[in-house]
Amino acid sequence: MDTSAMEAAQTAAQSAHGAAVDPFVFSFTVFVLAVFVGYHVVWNVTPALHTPLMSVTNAISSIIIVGALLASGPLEMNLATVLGLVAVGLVSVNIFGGFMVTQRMLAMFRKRK
Amino acid sequence: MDTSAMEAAQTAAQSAHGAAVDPFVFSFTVFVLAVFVGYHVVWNVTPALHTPLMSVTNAISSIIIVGALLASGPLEMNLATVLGLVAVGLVSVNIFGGFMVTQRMLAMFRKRK
Amino acid sequence: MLSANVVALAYLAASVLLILALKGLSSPESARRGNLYGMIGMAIAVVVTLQLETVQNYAWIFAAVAAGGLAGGVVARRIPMTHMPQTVAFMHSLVGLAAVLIAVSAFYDPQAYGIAAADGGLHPASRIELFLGTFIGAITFTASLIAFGKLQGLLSGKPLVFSGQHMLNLVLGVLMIAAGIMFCITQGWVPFLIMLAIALVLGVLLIVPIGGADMPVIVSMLNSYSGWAAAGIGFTLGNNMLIVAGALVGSSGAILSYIMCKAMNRSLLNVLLGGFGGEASSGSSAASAGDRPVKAGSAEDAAFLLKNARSVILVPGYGLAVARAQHALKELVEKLMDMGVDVKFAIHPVAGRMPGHMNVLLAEADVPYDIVHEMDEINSEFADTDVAMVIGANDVTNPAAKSDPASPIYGMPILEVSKAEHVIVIKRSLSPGYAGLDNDLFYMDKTMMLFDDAKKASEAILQALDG
Amino acid sequence: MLSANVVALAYLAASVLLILALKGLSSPESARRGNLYGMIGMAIAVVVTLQLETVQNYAWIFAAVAAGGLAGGVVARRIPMTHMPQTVAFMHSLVGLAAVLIAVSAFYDPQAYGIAAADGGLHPASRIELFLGTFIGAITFTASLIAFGKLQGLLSGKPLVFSGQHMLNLVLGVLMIAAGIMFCITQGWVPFLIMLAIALVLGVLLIVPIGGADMPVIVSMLNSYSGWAAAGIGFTLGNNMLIVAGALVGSSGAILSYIMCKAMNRSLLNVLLGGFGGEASSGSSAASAGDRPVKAGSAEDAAFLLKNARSVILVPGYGLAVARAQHALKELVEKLMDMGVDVKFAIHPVAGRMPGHMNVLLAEADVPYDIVHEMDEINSEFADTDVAMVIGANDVTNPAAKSDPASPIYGMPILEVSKAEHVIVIKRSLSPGYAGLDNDLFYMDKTMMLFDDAKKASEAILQALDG
Ligand SMILES: NC(=O)c1ccc[n+]([C@@H]2O[C@H](COP(=O)([O-])OP(=O)(O)OC[C@H]3O[C@@H](n4cnc5c(N)ncnc54)[C@H](OP(=O)(O)O)[C@@H]3O)[C@@H](O)[C@H]2O)c1
Ligand SMILES: NC(=O)c1ccc[n+]([C@@H]2O[C@H](COP(=O)([O-])OP(=O)(O)OC[C@H]3O[C@@H](n4cnc5c(N)ncnc54)[C@H](OP(=O)(O)O)[C@@H]3O)[C@@H](O)[C@H]2O)c1
Repeated sequence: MDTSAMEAAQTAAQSAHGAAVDPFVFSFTVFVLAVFVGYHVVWNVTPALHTPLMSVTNAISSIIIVGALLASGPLEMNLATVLGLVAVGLVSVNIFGGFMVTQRMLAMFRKRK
Repeated sequence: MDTSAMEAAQTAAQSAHGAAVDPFVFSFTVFVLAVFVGYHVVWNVTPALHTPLMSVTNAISSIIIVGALLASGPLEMNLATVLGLVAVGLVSVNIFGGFMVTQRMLAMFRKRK
Repeated sequence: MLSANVVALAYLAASVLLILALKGLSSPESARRGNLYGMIGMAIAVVVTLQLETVQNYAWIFAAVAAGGLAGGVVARRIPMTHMPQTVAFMHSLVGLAAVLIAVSAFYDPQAYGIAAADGGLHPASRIELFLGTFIGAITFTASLIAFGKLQGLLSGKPLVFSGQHMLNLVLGVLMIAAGIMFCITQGWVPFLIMLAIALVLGVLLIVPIGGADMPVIVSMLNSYSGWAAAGIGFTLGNNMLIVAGALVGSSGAILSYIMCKAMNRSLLNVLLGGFGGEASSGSSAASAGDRPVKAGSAEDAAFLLKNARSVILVPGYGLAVARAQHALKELVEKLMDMGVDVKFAIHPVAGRMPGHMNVLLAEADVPYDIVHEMDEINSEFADTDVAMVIGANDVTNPAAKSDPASPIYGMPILEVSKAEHVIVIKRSLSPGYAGLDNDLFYMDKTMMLFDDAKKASEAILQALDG
Repeated sequence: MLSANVVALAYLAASVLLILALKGLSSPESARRGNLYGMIGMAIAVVVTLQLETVQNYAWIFAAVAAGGLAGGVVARRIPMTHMPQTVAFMHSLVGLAAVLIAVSAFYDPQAYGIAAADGGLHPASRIELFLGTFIGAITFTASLIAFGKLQGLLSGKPLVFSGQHMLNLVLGVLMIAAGIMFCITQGWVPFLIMLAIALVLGVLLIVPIGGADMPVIVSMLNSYSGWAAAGIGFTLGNNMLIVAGALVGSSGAILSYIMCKAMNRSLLNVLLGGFGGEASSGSSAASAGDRPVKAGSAEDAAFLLKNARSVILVPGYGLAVARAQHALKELVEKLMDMGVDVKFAIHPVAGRMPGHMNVLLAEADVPYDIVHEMDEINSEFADTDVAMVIGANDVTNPAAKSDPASPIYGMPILEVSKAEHVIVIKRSLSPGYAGLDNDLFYMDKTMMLFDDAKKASEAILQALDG
């Protein structure tokens, strides 16, 4: 194999190998699989627990707290950090409220003694 | 922000951002999600179709033909290419055999006329 | 600071825990553990993010978390179960607003997210993501607020319909997208803020024509949106955990809206176009009801029927929630069980005003969930049942859904109450339910109407049984 | 050549199609479409790989695909449905061998895979992956071959047990791992080949103590392994499609083994340790059977019972497959249905010798699948049934599983045949089935034994009905 062929071989193999691929494609792969997982997991939820499902997904959507924390992270305060902090406060309502109300509801579901 | 702080910010943000992460971690993420998908999809298979499930997964495991094709790819023949070609032949038996026998089985499942 | 790999793996662990949280909901036994997993997952996500090197502003952050957490905790403890629909709507509005604030902040200082381009501006992809994130968040925010207002009774539940409404929305939508595109090109604050303002207004306008009773579908749909928005932020940050969590929430909201629409035999578009389900829509079909004879009875009559039955199926509906009758009903059920009557509950998938509404109310009143059955499980049992007692339910028992192809709910599955030997219906009047339809069940020979508030009626029957 | 992004997206599309292939199997209607998706997914995977720049050897590759494809096609067309277990085992051995060949080839020329380190050797991670891939592939190869031989009857189904067997396996396993570690360190051919040779031998040794009847569990387990091996190659190549497909196959095999073990009330370890399920294990409990009286009857007696029944449930088992009686049985069923008898099939999850075995045989004989019911659906109906007819089944009807805590199958769910008003059992003798146990069902008052081959008996009953 001459060198140019070898280089070509390297690139080609790499594309099967996943290097040189845009990070978006990775994210998208994860997204597609996660949608499959979400679809199946949610259809398996028993209808009796659909209300807790709504409140817990409410809490889970507060995962955007990651973004809010990054925004409010820098020590130097400016508009961005302030907005970030407000966002942290808002989603905290949701995280605590969502998980706790779910727990309160779930604690009510009891079998016959 | 002085420059060193800014650089630190960049790296830190990147690690939330996913750059600088080992490709293995990406593969592993995909793997974990795929196991969830597999678990749910297979449990949803109706027991009446468990035999076709076995034969179709047989065909699907032949996806390693991708490896076999890479091995047999180079024009210059050597031990590696020959083994690759044999592997291509073997999994081809499986791909054609697996999908076709599954199709044959599935074609038998009929509702009452 | 943890290495990038460890951070990514910790986020993966958190994603798995969030998946397990939803997986747990497949049965009441596993659900509590699942919820715990969810909390742990969220805690991991927060802690791992806090230790990143960019995140330094600890004092303020803890203050914000403490304030928000305290408020959330108080709400979670205090809220009555009958107020769940509006609580969920309210919480959604917070997520929507937070998403908007995050987007504005990211636009103001892209550095903090590591999404700054070399010139300190934004990459084109990030701009598009910001645009989408902002307007979805803004619409979620105001729309959820209005939904909250309607459900809480702060705003009228009546659909607000005016001519040219859909046209106006369309024009605003186009303007918003135009401003968004301008923003993507110029990165200017002006188009960004215009886009944001229009989105906030659109959230209100889109929701006003929709009746209060349709709000649960809307809330679920907004839930789905907020999930996709979270996934979008995940794409911006390249963070797989946000993508996974967002996809979970997105699927959940979408599936629940689908289930509700399906069970109401309506399309989502039909719900969105609005003008349905105002409390005042009782209208014509109800009026015609006055002419037909019904058999009314007293609590004593009901007690007599129940006492002599071997098997009883109870069918609760929205009226149970309105009357907060679940505790009184529970006592009645206990009394009957003590008397040796076989009592079961039959729950229609859309009884009440949100999915699983009745189950939560009954659980609150300590009704054991193994006597509470889903429609599919129990529908075949009505034929072998002595007495079916309907408490504040209406549409979910309407035989027109099976027999009358002209009925707007034709094709919706119903509880086959009319197959029981005797039927007792507790409601305050002959006025219709959510769908605004008359119900032939009330006029059947075997049906006895007990015109009363659900709670008062339950108490009266219990007293009659005692006496 | 397509860009790396397009290649990755095409592989993603293929992964989704493979997922949809399995998803389709949730019902017979969607299964055919699902299988088509699977084929398209595989085709995309192959075509996209073929157009990569390193893949040039078209003539030879097409020859190999054509040869293999032709052979596979012929097998797929010709194989009788009763031979499915061994066919699956045989195909597994091919995948195992292919995985070994790929690993050897990758070791010989890492360049072609783009996994070569700077010095032309292998990265440590790749070495470990190669080691794992090779030995899993090798064990899958020889173990599946032996399983094939036992199922096809080329080898004796009897477990081959000798003292020190587990010790020998353990020692070989340790040696294999040692050689593997040597290989990972030195990259030498010698330790690699030693490791490979031991793995091939181990595949044989691990399988010989396991009886022919346990082979389906083994085949499923090997299926699972081959899936994980494929995922492993995916990690080596950084190819997500291989990871997804491998995870699907891995889960599928694992779940099927779990279902089988669960339904037999045995642990996987118990199966692997072997010594169970030889055809000769009839032994003691069977011997004691001779003493108790049974009521034997003729085909005419059976025909009489069936003719006068309103409802009949048929319970097929392994004997149906042995006798290839499905077509004769189908004719009998048609006759009964024409006579106005309500006929249904009840299928135990592990009736026969592989999951879904009975369903495929009945489908082959054109029995409509809507009269074929799973155990959970139909078990409650036996009590209302006039005649339950058992055709070549045994263990799956054994009441000891419910009543006798000492029985080895205690706890396994069974078909509650004994609740029917009359029971007919067709088998050739009183000899036991797979689990080697006597069956109290045969000695009940309501049971009539029809000692005959399942096919001959079906034909005889049909004749008796006609005459
Ligand atoms: N669950 C969901 O997810 C969901 C979501 C959206 C829409 N929906 C819709 O909501 C409806 C639910 O059906 P449903 O049968 O539960 O309710 P419904 O059809 O809305 O009927 C409720 C009945 O309860 C009676 N009621 C009200 N207050 C009462 C009180 N204090 N005491 C006793 N009775 C009282 C009302 O009659 P009186 O005024 O005569 O007392 C009314 O007819 C369906 O049409 C469904 O499509 C459900
Ligand atoms: N399906 C699976 O996935 C799977 C996998 C592994 C193990 N197993 C095990 O296999 C067993 C399956 O139970 P099963 O009830 O289907 O079968 P079984 O318990 O093995 O009994 C089969 C019966 O069929 C009779 N038979 C054999 N050849 C016959 C013929 N030509 N005509 C009529 N009868 C004939 C035999 O009795 P005669 O010799 O007296 O005729 C035997 O008692 C279970 O123990 C299960 O755990 C199943």
